[in-house]
Amino acid sequence: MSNMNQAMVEKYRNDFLKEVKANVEEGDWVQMCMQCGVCSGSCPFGPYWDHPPQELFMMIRAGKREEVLSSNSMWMCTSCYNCIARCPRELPITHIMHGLAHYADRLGLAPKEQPTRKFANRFWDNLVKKGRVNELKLGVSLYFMNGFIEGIKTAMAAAPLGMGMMKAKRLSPMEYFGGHGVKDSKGLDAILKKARQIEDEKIAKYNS
Amino acid sequence: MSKKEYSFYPGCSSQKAASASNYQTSVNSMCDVLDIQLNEIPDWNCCSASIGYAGGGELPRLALSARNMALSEQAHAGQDIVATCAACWLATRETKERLLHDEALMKETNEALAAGGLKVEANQDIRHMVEVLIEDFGYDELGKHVQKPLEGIKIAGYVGCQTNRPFGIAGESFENPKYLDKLVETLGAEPVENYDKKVSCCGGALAFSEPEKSQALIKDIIESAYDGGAEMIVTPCPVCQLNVEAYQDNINAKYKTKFSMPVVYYSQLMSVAYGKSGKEAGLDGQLIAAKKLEDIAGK
Amino acid sequence: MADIIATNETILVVGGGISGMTAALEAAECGKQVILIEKGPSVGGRVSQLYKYFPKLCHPTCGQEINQRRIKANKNVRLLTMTEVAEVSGEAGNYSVTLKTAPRYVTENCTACGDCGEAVEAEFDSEHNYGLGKRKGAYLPHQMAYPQRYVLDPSIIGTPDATKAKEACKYDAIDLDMQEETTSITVGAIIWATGWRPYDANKIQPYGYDRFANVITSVEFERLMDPHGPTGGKLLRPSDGKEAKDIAFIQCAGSRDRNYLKHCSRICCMASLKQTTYVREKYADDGKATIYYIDIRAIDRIDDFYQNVKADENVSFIKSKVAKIEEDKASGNPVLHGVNTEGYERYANPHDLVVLAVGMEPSVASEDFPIKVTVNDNGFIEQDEANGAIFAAGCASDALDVNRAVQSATASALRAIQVVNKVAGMEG
Amino acid sequence: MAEDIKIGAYICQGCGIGERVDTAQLAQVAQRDAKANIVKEHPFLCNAEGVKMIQDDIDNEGVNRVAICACSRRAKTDAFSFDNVAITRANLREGVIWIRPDTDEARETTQEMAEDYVRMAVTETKYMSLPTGDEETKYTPNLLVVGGGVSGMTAAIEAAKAGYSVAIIEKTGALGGAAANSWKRIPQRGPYADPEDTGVDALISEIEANDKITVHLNSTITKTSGAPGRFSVDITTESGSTVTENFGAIVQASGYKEYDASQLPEFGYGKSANVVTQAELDAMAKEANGAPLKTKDGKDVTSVAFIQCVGQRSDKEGHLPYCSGHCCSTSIKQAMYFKDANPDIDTNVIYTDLRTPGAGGEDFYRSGQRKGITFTKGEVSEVVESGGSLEVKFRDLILAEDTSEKVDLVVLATGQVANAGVNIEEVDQDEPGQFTVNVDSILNMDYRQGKDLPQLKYGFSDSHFICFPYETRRTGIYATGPVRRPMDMQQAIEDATGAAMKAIQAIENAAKGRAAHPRSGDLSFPHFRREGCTQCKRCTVECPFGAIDEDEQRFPVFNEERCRRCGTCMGACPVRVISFENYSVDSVGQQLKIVDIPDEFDEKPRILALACENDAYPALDMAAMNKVEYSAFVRVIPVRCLGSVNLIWITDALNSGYDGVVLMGCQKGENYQCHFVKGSEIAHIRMSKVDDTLQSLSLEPERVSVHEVAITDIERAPGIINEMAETIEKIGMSPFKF
Repeated sequence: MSNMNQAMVEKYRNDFLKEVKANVEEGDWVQMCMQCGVCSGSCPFGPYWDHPPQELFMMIRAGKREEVLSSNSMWMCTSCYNCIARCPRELPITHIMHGLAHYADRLGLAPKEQPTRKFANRFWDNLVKKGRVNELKLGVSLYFMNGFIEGIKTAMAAAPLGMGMMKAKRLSPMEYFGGHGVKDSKGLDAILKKARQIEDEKIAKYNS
Repeated sequence: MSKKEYSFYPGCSSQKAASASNYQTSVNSMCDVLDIQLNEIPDWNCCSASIGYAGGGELPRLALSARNMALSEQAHAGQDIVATCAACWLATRETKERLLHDEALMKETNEALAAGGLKVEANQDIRHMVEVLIEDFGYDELGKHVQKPLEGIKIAGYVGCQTNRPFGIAGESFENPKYLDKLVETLGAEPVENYDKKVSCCGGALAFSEPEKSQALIKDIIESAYDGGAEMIVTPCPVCQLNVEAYQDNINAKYKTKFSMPVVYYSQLMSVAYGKSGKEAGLDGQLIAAKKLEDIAGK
Repeated sequence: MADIIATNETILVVGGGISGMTAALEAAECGKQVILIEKGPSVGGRVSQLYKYFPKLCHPTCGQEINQRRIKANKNVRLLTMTEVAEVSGEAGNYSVTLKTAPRYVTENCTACGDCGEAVEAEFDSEHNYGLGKRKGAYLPHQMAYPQRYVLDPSIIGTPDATKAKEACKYDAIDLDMQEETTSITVGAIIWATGWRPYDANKIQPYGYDRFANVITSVEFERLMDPHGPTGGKLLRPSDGKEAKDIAFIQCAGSRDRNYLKHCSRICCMASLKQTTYVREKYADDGKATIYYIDIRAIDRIDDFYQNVKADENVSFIKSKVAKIEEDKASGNPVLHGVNTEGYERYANPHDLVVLAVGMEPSVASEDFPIKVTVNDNGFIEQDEANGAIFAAGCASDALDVNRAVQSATASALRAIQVVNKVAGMEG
Repeated sequence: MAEDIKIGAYICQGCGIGERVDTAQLAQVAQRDAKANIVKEHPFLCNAEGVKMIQDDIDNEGVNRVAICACSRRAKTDAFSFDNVAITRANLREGVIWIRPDTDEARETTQEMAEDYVRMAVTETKYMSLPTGDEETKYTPNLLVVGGGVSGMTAAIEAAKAGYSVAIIEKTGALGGAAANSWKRIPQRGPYADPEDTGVDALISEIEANDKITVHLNSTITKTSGAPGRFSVDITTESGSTVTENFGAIVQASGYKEYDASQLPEFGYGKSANVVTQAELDAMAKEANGAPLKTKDGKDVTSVAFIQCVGQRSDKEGHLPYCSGHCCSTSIKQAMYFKDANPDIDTNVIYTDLRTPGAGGEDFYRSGQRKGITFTKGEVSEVVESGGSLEVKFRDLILAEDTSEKVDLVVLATGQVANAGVNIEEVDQDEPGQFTVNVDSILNMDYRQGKDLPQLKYGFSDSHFICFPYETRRTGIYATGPVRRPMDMQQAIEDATGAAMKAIQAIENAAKGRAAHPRSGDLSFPHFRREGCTQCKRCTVECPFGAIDEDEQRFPVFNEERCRRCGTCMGACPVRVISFENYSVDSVGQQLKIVDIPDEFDEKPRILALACENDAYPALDMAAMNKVEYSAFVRVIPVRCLGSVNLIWITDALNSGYDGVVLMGCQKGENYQCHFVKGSEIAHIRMSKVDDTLQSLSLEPERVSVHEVAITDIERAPGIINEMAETIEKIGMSPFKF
């Protein structure tokens, strides 16, 4: 039996579905999909998905682990909730997409250069620093997330917008040096740390 | 009507010098007229919005909102939590529903909160400001305070996503919610009937990471408003507001359009109609000046 | 209604659609005394609003004619129209039932000559045509209406139209003083055949039934085919009266969906397959039909109908729950957006007309039954000992096609007979 | 019929009749031409006073034939319903004034039309008598149920509950049928989440405890003769002993067998022991009695594939063209056997359309998904054994790729094949007077037309009618359960209850000599004049219900209780020796003869229209309601069925100077609409022979036309009449005017 054939045979085991059910946020719901496709048709970024949600669910059932987890697709979710609102089977698709993206990222399988992956991570990093988002720092880190030269270009292109925002007092350069934050950042840190710890304990050892 | 008090969750973008600070200004003015007292949740934190997932994952993300709820329960027991930001409202409300729906999750969340000395029961209603206006006041009541009807302005009610789905405003449909139109009418302005992009997505947070794809969506939203004869767009969501207002230059450059469509918050319309000044209505925070509103406010 | 004779050997049948008529007739033709009540002014129910049945493509009026003849010929059946059950109490073999009869304002003297209809002026949405056409304030519900007797719309009472109707009648058949009547009867068993109603398409917001003229329901589509229906039997679309040659059928519009009806309504796949033949009937090779579906449920022997439709080159099938409909403002064409899940293909398809295959909802909401019966999550009455001698027939019991509804009605007639025979002491 | 005929003719002036026609003239015609004994006009015949006037004449004047000259026979039936008299109707409203223009020019022809209808109605009363019913029928409250499966047991229990005695004949040694080999059944009550007990044991105990039900095990039927109310059935045991019992009606619940999966080598059935059918899987589960299911080589099952639509919904040679309806839910049920025992067992259902209809079906599907059963939209091409397990090769229709999965066990959803006995259209009949037992037959009927129920399609003995699922072609014998149509147990239970209902109704009606559906309650039945019969067999062959047998001399033997009173035999008889009391060669023939035929040069042709009373006649009525006009030259006579039209009526009409004859019947062919099965078709065939008659009279063939008319043909039916009028205008009047 060729490797290829062996792979095809192996993938139709249900293992990946079980992995998703165990480890992905709201992953239990994947099995409830009936392949109507209303989610795929409802997505505002639909045309940019290599594999729309309903197809991802089928791929999960078909055990296409690599293809799913390294996919660019779920990073296309804009969190518009159209899919959830319309899904006839009550699947929390937005959350499953977020869950898959997060899981893929944790496993290191998500595409490294995926811009939303980078942005989303920076957003998180930004907010946990002080407990509140620092829009300026987030913006700056965003501009430079593709490297220094790219960042300068992006920043230059966005400069008029930044200036406009500052003029409208909706962006302050002072934010870069301090800005808003929670007072009890120690408590918040402890909470997040604990939460992360609980979650880590739950993750099965599928990361191979 | 007597004073109404709510436990208030302003959210990051409403802070001073943040992207929706003008929203907050107008909300304050509006509340002043309606005799609403907003009690800010002490030491609230970011909800992580809908983009925090990549770094945050499930439980840490829920813990963020749970912490806010816990703080609110402590400080403002018996009050509903009110948010003005769609993402804040959604993240908090989702957290509440998940915690109530899933005992194990509630337990884990409290385990995490305990590390910060907190405990959550998720016993307060989580409401968007628009819900408060419609349900606790009603259009008739809101209309009573109008001093300067917004006559002669045609406004497209852009509801967007997260104030609309998955929860939405009671009695409204996901596909064609009419509350902004009704509000616009209440204030004396003219709504754009059948504004067909009223619930289309603006790209949300992906406006940053996928600007071209998002701006294509935003272009349709603005174009459709122009098609409907709108002179202005009104929205209940800071992300919608920023995305639709801020990228018009980029869109004009790319698509050779000549968009210059003011995008305001419902609270700004209300503040002006209630007789507040342009500054009180946060109109100085517009990137694209809402001239017609300024004119009315200036009268 | 003082002349109604009913005893605890009488069977009450509630609902005069095909299930109720069947249950009543099967029992009556077995020698049992039956009271058949119908809320509307004539019997026939939903099937009288259909153009053809699947899979035979025969006309429901044919069976209707036979059933009406059976009623006319059978003295064991007492038919009361415009009548509803107000209250029920008691137990198997001995129920006290209060009936409420709304005034028809037209007596048995009516010869259906039609003079009153011509005399009155006000027009109302025609119930028979699901509001697609108009009817007068004095009207015969439809061609096949039985009793063949006119009825006055209650809203014309007290208006000049009422007087006009009365004056036009040569047979003293109009009684404007008629009042609602209440009748108490005793019966031994009750057959509940209250049927179904089409799911309210306004609730299916992504499809814009409330916003787009050229999005209609499957039941309305049936009315377009009626030669005496709102379009004179032509497939014309509502917005501009243009011939609708390219028609989309959306399956599970309101069914199999937690947002609407959770259950599968069973009939809609076959109904749409049938309706594709209407397109062919009207436009031959110029007509085009597209069915958007999740699963085609052409169950049992009649799967061959599906195979035949599939073989028609002008009918296409797309496995997809349509995500949303937008209207192309220039042409008035509804544009369907979605993804064909067989191989992932995104579409934005314009059609002349969209037909929503709307689901089947029980007519009586579970909280509205006059006596406690076991109703399942989907709103249908279940067979349960606890129901005593109250038996569901037809679509009150499940989402059923006509054939199965009649089967169910026939079965319910036996269940009722078992009770009244027991009362009569026949069983020992 | 010794009583004197006394005809009352009552002419209504209401609904505009009085204004549009000269009713005094009509009264005169009734009296003078048609010889009515009492003739009365009334301004409003259907009101209480008018009805009383008629009733008084019946009570006091001895009127026993009533001709109501008013509206259509379909209207005002409540008012014009008089007991113990024969009633006819002259359709002056829908048939005359509503289809004619109210103009001075039309007045004369409208009047003529009305006069003819009055003549015809009065004449018809002369040739009909009140049917008395068959006095020799019996009341036999005893039901035979053939088959001891769920359908049969249900029918028996339900009929017994209504007070009837029942005998069940079961071929095998035990009750239970196919369901007895099942472990559990698809749920029949909310929440439709889990498989439930089959209920078979409960049914069996109920039968054992019921003294109204007797059971014949290891028995078959070796002969069925008689008719409803008096079936005589030979019940023969395996050992060969036979008893004969009498029954009032029969329910045939002979069930199904599973499609033979060995005809499908591509699925590995027969090659690997671990490829089983659904029935075999259920048997395995029953045997395991809750213990984990093992492969045939004794290993624990870790993965199962369910392949749907195996050999079904397929036009391949030898496959079943239909869907068996239950298999999707059955596979879900069976996958639950595994999942409920051990959620780690992989169960995948490979389907093309998942069919779980109705209130419970979708709940059950969701429950299956919740339990972790996976569903793959795919088409399986092959199952092969490979390395100790089975490889299922298929095309994944969603991911659009050819792929495969390895499993321990494959379950094939093969279809239901009806146990319908012999196909009477393919098996030669016994010679009259002889009877041989056919071992393949279920009922072994000694009917002239064959030993079993006629099959409708794909071997199922179903009704052809949507509105009337129990409209059987053998009166008093009702097929139920999967022999009638593929179905699951819940439907079979409902169906069997319905069949039991029809069977007891047949018993009650037979006892009173009443017809079964669709002419239910009709007491008339064919009277036959043996001395005139030429033993041509047309009536015995053409009877749609197999009601007529042949004796050894090949004379027809009528079985009244089997008869559905359609009159096909009457139409078939070349020597006109068959008639009904109220519907005969004369009752129609004399009507058409009394029509006034104007002189050829009057330019007033006459057209005879014979219209099926179920479809064409109502269509003409509704045309009238819509004021659709048609020719004043037509005279319409409703007939029970086009099959009852005797050629002599056509010949008589042509001979007496009619210029054209139009026959309007139901749709024929595969989707026939005729409730007497082939009436319309037979009429078409018979009329094709009318050409000879036309030729011998030197008449143009266009003068006779036959049409299929639907009840909705409100424009078309009048159009057909008008076309004939135009044709006559073109080809000229008939020369046969007297």
